[in-house]
Amino acid sequence: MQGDLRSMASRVRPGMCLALPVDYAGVSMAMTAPLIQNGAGDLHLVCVPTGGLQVDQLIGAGLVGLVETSAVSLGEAGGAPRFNAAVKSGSIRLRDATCPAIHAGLMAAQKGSPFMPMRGLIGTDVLRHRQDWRVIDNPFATEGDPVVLIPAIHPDIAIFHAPMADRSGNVWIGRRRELAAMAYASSQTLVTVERIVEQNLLADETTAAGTLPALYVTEVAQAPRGAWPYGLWGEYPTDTAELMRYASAARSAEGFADYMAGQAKVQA
Amino acid sequence: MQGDLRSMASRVRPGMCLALPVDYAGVSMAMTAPLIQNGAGDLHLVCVPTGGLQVDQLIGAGLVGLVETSAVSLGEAGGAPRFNAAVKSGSIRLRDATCPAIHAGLMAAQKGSPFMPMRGLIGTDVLRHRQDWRVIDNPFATEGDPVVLIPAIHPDIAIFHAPMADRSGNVWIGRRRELAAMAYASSQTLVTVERIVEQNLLADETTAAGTLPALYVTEVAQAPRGAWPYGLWGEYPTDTAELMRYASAARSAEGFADYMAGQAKVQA
Amino acid sequence: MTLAPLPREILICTIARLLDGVRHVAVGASSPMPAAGAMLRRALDEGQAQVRLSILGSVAHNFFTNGSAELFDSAGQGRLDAFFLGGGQIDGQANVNLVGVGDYPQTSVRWPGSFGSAYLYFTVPRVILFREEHTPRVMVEKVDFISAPGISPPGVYRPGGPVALLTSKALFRFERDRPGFVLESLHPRHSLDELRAATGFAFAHDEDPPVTPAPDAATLALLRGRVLDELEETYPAFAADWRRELAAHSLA
Amino acid sequence: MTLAPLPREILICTIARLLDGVRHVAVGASSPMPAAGAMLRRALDEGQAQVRLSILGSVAHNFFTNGSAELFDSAGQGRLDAFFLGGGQIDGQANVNLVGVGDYPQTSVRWPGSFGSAYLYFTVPRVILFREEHTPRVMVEKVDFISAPGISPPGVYRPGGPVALLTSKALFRFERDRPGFVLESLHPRHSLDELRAATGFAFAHDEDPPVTPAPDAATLALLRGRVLDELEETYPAFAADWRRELAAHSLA
Repeated sequence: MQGDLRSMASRVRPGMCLALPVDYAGVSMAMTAPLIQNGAGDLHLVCVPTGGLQVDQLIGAGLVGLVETSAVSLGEAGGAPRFNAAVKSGSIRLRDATCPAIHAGLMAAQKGSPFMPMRGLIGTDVLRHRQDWRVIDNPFATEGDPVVLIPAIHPDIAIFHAPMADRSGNVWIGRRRELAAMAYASSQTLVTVERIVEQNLLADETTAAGTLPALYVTEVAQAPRGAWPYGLWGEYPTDTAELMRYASAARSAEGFADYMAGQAKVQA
Repeated sequence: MQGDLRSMASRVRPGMCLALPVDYAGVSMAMTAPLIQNGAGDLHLVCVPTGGLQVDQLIGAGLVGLVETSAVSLGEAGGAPRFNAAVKSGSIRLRDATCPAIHAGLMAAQKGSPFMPMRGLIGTDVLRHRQDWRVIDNPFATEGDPVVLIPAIHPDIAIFHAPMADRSGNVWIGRRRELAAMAYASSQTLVTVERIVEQNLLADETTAAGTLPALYVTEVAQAPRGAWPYGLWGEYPTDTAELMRYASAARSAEGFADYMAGQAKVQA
Repeated sequence: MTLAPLPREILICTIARLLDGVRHVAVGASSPMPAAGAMLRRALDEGQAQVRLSILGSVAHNFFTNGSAELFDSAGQGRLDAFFLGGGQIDGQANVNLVGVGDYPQTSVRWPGSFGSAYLYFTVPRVILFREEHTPRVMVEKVDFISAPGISPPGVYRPGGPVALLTSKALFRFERDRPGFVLESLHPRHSLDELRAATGFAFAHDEDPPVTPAPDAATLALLRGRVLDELEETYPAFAADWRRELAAHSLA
Repeated sequence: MTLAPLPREILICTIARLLDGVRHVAVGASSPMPAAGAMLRRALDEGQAQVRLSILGSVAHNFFTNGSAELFDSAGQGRLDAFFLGGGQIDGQANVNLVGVGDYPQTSVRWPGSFGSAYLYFTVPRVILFREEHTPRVMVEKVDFISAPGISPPGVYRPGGPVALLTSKALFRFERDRPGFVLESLHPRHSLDELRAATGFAFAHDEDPPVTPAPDAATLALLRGRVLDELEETYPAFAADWRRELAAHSLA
């Protein structure tokens, strides 16, 4: 269903804000190549709450203008090489955050609120560099009590991978509720899944409990092993050897280009 | 397991704040009589986000000092007679709210934040009578933009009914996630269930998705048909005739006392 | 020969008209007529983009999986286009009172409470005020308690608000900038004089107001067939009563 | 004869001691030693109230069902008693830098980022700084970027913070009111002179600091039996390496 992935990717336009999940939640690696082929650049990536391989590859492909994240890394395979190079060269802008601040920004959007307050952060350089955040005195405290306000994050498109969806577009996300949070906050949500099932996931209370309703889902496409080389909870483990291979190859821009060309050949 | 219900009820002390769920989410009606037997009064009830039969009976029994709610009613069976009488006589204090404000207060507690902002409410008499709420100018807006701040609600004890729990104390709540929100926000959580199951609910991704982890659960007791006369989603329907019978009986204090005495006899 | 439309059928068809173009509508647990209106809308739109209907507290008509907060969240996200609001009192500024009569908090009559009105009235673009009882004690000049205000001053975040008031007697539209109600149409067998006597607030109207249009035969067939069947699942008592009324009239 | 404790075993036992009395501890996905310390704590407390261990990203050691926000929520609720924090740089005020070396944002060395530190360091009562590498480039006088500060001025909400710093060479405790680190003990085969040379910040210490206690035979048996077995499920590579080291030493 590569055609579907391409048409989904074509929804992404230059300058859009994309929400992408943490490596263990369900990364739609299957969408990475179609996004690169689609070529829309100057993207604003919001990592929920951290980024990895997909973020590194989109940066390596030159599509990223701004990264809002609590961290970018390849986990056991080490630092994210294209991200690190881009930081050093100053070719991307950074909005360094901390995990719960990303969650707070999405929660504000979910609630239709302009911001969410958050404890912590006072005195950090994370806060000092975030001109888009505000500090107020807690109006409920009798004495001065500074508290940080995180403005709502409204991504244009959320993209993730999940085990299954039904014919109505309901998506099974299990306990990975950050995927629902991304969808609630975003204008569009694109989902790749291992399989399409025939039963309606909302018809049964047991499956309904872990289901993101179609109300929030713009488009679904089947992409078996679509998180690879990442794993998918309850389905398959991470291919750490492949992450290592990437980490080693992508140390240079040339090595990155070779790796991606090799991937494209495999998929063709 | 009536003994267990009594010992659970004994955790409630005078003046405590109790969080109780909306009628269709899983009301632990089985705990109502033990709470009345326990006798701790001056309770502060937080209805999540509205109250019904259980709230009316606790008020009728004279245990309630303050009700924080978006509404109290018996649904199809009409107004809540003891609540309405208590309002008229001024024997309880009221914190009239609106549904999302209750959710916002619990969410603030869940997040460890002092408050949550909320749209709406400006110009309502709901807001005018809530001295514990604040209005600030949205610090992210360029012009004046009033927004209401709802302080965190920290109940002492949340009490609800669910279909099942496992031996470790994990509780299946399905898609009724307001039950989780209540538990996150509360210091203690007491749960009655239809049945105790042998398998660990967290061991399987399908059941885990709808499970409130034992981390948030203080005590569980079995109470078959424990929501009656309310229904329990996926289990049994509401006994509307019984609600009507109550609504009619409880129009007077005497009628209420007779009804409750009759209930006690049935349960003995 | 087709039986003439019943009063409740005229109301349901009017609701379906008011929902034209809506993507997602939510109705309360005990709101059979708004639900029927939404179901008729869906049936009329067969083959096109169809309205999604959420019935609060229902298991079958529940597209939500995040607890009772999700309705309000989806409204905040702009995903809820229409909602129905009743009211113990409704006034000429479209203020709604769901709390009680007299001085708060010790009101002489207490209703359940404001529910989600103090939020949804602000955030849902098309709020339809629906109250069958049209008497001076409901349609008042000024409500005793504002659960939710009809309008807000400039600067207040207010993407939503009232668009219409539908009662057993008439349909009004609400003009925010005036602000006030304008009589859109009188239901069959009601007069302007009767309406004025039953309404505690002033409203604009034509000298000779139109009559609320009755559904055509095709719509009526859809209503008495598919919609009535669908409605039966969630509102058995209302559906049975409707069927009884139909049977009684066809015998008459 | 029991093999003498390995350096990593001393660290794990020290972590278990630091977790005494803790109800709930969370460790990062790639933190085998903190996880082993928590597992040892649990084994030592057999029969009493046991520590609950959450390993981030793990399916087996995951008590959470509300996505990746739940860890932070539970910390905000006061349900998380202990957490481990590393750091590309750690300074004498217990400030932690997880972002990079040089001028932000165009740092010459970039690490992944602050993760949850800027929140958890404030809210978790017992944060244990754990970094094996003890060199002047890690233990600096002043960090280049404060991901999370060791202390906060009065008036700042701060129920949590650092209690200890554990490295391959020594254990320090942190005194918030001074503020600064105090040397608690040196690990076997390390000297005060070596420690001073390896540490970029000043710290308080006895003239003749004690040696970090080695585990007794029973603890060591628990560690090399049950704990190593338990650890293997989540950290197979680390467990295999540990077993190899044990085998090599028993042959030597």
